Amino acid sequence: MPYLNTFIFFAAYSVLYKNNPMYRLAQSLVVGVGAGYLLVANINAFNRGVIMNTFVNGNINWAMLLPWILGLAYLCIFIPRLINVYRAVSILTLTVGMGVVLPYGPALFWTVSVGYAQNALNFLSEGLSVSTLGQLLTAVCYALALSYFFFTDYAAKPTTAFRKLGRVVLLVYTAMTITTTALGKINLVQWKVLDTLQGVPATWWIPALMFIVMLIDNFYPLRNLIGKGSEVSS
Amino acid sequence: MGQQGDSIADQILANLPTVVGLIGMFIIASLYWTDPGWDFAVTLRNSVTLSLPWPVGIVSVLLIRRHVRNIMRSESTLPYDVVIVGSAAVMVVLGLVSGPGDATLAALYANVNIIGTMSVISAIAISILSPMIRIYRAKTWTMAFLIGLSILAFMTYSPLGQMIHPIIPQLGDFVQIYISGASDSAFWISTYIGAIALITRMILLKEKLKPN
Amino acid sequence: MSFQLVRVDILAVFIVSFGTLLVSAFVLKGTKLRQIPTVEASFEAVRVATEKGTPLLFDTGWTGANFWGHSSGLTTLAFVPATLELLKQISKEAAPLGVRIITGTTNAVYAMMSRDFMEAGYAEAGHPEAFVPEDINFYPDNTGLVMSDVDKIHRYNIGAAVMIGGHNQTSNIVIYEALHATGAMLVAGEIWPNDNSMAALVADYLSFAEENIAIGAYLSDDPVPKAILAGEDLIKAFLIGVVVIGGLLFGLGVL
Amino acid sequence: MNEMAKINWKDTRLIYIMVFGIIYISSLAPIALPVPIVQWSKDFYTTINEGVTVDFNDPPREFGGVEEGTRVFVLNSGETSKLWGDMSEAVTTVWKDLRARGANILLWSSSPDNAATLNKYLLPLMYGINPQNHPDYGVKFVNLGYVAGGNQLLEQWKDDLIAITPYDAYGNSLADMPMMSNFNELKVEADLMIGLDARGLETIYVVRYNTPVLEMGGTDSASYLALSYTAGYFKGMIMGQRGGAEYEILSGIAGKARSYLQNTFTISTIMVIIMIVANVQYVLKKKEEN
Repeated sequence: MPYLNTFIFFAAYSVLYKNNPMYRLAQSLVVGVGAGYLLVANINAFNRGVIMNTFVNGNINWAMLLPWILGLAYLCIFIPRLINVYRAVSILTLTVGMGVVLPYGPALFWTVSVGYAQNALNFLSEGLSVSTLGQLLTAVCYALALSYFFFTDYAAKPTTAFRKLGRVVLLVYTAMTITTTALGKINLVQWKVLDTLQGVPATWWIPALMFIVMLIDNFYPLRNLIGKGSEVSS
Repeated sequence: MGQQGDSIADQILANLPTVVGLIGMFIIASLYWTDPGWDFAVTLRNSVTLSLPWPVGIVSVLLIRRHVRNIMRSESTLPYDVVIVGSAAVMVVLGLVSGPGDATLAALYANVNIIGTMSVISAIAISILSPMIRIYRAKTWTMAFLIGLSILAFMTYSPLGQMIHPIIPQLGDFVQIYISGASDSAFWISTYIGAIALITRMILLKEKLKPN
Repeated sequence: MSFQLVRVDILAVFIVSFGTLLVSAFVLKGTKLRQIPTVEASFEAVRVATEKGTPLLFDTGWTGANFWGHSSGLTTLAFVPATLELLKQISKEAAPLGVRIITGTTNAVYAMMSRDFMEAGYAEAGHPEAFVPEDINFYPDNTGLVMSDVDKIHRYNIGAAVMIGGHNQTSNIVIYEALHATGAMLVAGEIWPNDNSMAALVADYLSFAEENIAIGAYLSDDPVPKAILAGEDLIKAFLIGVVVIGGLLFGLGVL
Repeated sequence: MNEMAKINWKDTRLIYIMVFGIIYISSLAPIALPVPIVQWSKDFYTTINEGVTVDFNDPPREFGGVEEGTRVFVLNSGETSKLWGDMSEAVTTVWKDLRARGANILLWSSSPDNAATLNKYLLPLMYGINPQNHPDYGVKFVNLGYVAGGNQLLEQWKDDLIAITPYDAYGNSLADMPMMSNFNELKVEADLMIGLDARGLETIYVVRYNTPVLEMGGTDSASYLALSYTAGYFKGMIMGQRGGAEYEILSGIAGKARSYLQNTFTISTIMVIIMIVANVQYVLKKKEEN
């Protein structure tokens, strides 16, 4: 398994050279194993959540009938005459999901806005410091960035200058996120590199071999050995 | 579109699944404001959650079936179709015979999918550095500002800035905590306002939840 | 069955928000709205794909994730109607031009709904025969989605892509980099702010946050959805007022 | 932005090779580099070392730092499996510190892949290949493994954990374990919670029960977790391998995080140089054209 582990990790990278059989093998394994696992996990989830609870001590549990009905209704997508049954259940799934999280919206925008307002002028009572200056800046930047999202002329035109500054505030987030993401994710590459060097058994030779194969392919396309055209066009 | 001439009753009838869905949504939303929640709402929420393995199962089977068909038609992707179908079949057999806790099943998942995920996530770094090198040119003041901030971020989140002067990482952290934080809030909050507007459109039957 | 009403302040905010939007739906009809870049650009992407003779990639990633109602799920669910309507309209545009649309999603319910909307788009365009159900691609996880997208981008030499949805931990940039390799036009609008930062880095056209949820309203000829968008501005202006005026009142000790 | 694109590096493979080269060299010969310690990392360490007061609700809760028998609930419920390579050293060092201080550690994973990640990389390092056979097991450490339910589960566990989840990851009865005798009603019986990129703890525990919460994440998790730190919900955060190095310095526990810092240092230096040189070139060329 360590060999498989390292192969999958670096084969995924090999597409940076070009689309190649190692990459497609890794991709096919990820999709196949993932699909199989998902099926098993969901059969198990339905079994534990519904089937085992449908009949308890010889009595039918009526509350468990609804998941059965909803689940079976999904199959109606394949029956054109009953397509509306499928649609009803998919819409219900969507709206019930929304219902669970709907209140978080107003909860968030109200508490965050009030929180920023409460702290904005803390420097008046607590004195000027990095923290109080930051709190004032946060409130100002929040108001500016929110103004960027105005849709209508009546709100957007009089606030053009603020919206431009709002765009800058959003850009600050963008610039910082792009860089921190790159630096954070690069640690993942190093972590696996160290694993290939220090792990037991050492598997560093797998990416090294891949690199050599790609290097050879660059000068002498390996598909010439097979003598077949490739469907890869890039 | 095309519904303005209909009566309200016609519209409701034509959109019955949407209307039922909306009622369901508010029943569920009420759980946030009630303590403890009421039984019917909890049953409805749980039933929908419990039924979700069905659509997942259906589309997973469709995914595998697509590759089975490719095999039967001997498409050019044959070896890869065999790998997909074969590996999926191995997983399903292992799971059904030995249960979802089977050690081989878990090991295969860990050494293919979890490491695959880590690989894709790590590839993000290179996929970012590459366009940064290609694109970051100070053609406008905005771009110059963006480049300046990126240099600040590189200096803050590596020892580079500290080695030059301790004020650099302090400045970078200040920008990240206070300005990026505010920007993040504005982003989310506008999204949540958009979500509530979407639901208002749904209530007025102006948002399409079915294709016709 | 007895229960107590809790978090009443949030309930009041909730009701007032809805009230504002409902009233706006009737009062603010005809207000002029600014453009959302990705709406028109999505149709442009169909034309670019036609010219290049390649399929169009329509990737929505995690859109519709959290159907079970995780606390962060509202936004991914709110994208569902907008992206499905866009998919249908793009299908209508693509069908007579003979452009194949290849989709990608990791959500099962969304995959099924895509099938329904895309089929309807082809049927409305008068080309039901052009609909290929197997072009609706469901993937068991985000990794499968990203790796398969990259493979398809190279294999079909994808010339244009519309990526409106969500990806995991900014993995959308891996797909974007593959699109750069084939010189594809990229129209993007992501759910999460960090994913959007990646789109801001490389996309040709970009929309973000609530703009993406509003796409359905922009695609409709009906004035009411647009009036509701105008109502959103009232809520934003109110919240800005809370911060500015509330900040002053708190700071001066009035509140 | 990319309408402004002009490819200087025509073959992007050069970039890829450069990055891999840097990583290999950094990994082979790490050297110690100065590390700036950000406030949220200091707060993280102070909370563990000295404690903190949480006062969202009356009466406030006084937490006196981690000492012998402190009940620490670790929630492996974010994106740990995807971020492990960025979180590995921080989590390992903090875990070592908790053990050294005599904490009672309860671990929960919210998804199978999160559980598999810690089972593969952390637990064998701390407790051997079979953690359930380690002498500490059941006394100083209990692994609940993957238990489904997310935030809903946390809502239920706040009153009674064992009633909802009677068995640990290995099938042992929680009721029989000495450590769990006073570690059940999480709203009062968890002295400290440490989230691994975990979400939702603010509303479920902090504001209602004054539970002290610390967070650990990847370098860029700060972009979505920082809000909760600045709002005071999280009493400290450790982010990415830089956070790991900061914690190593603060706690004096030796670790491997510094080799990662050398990697980010080299990449950052090269990127800064490339950006400066490319832009100077660009400006000079523009002047020439004018």
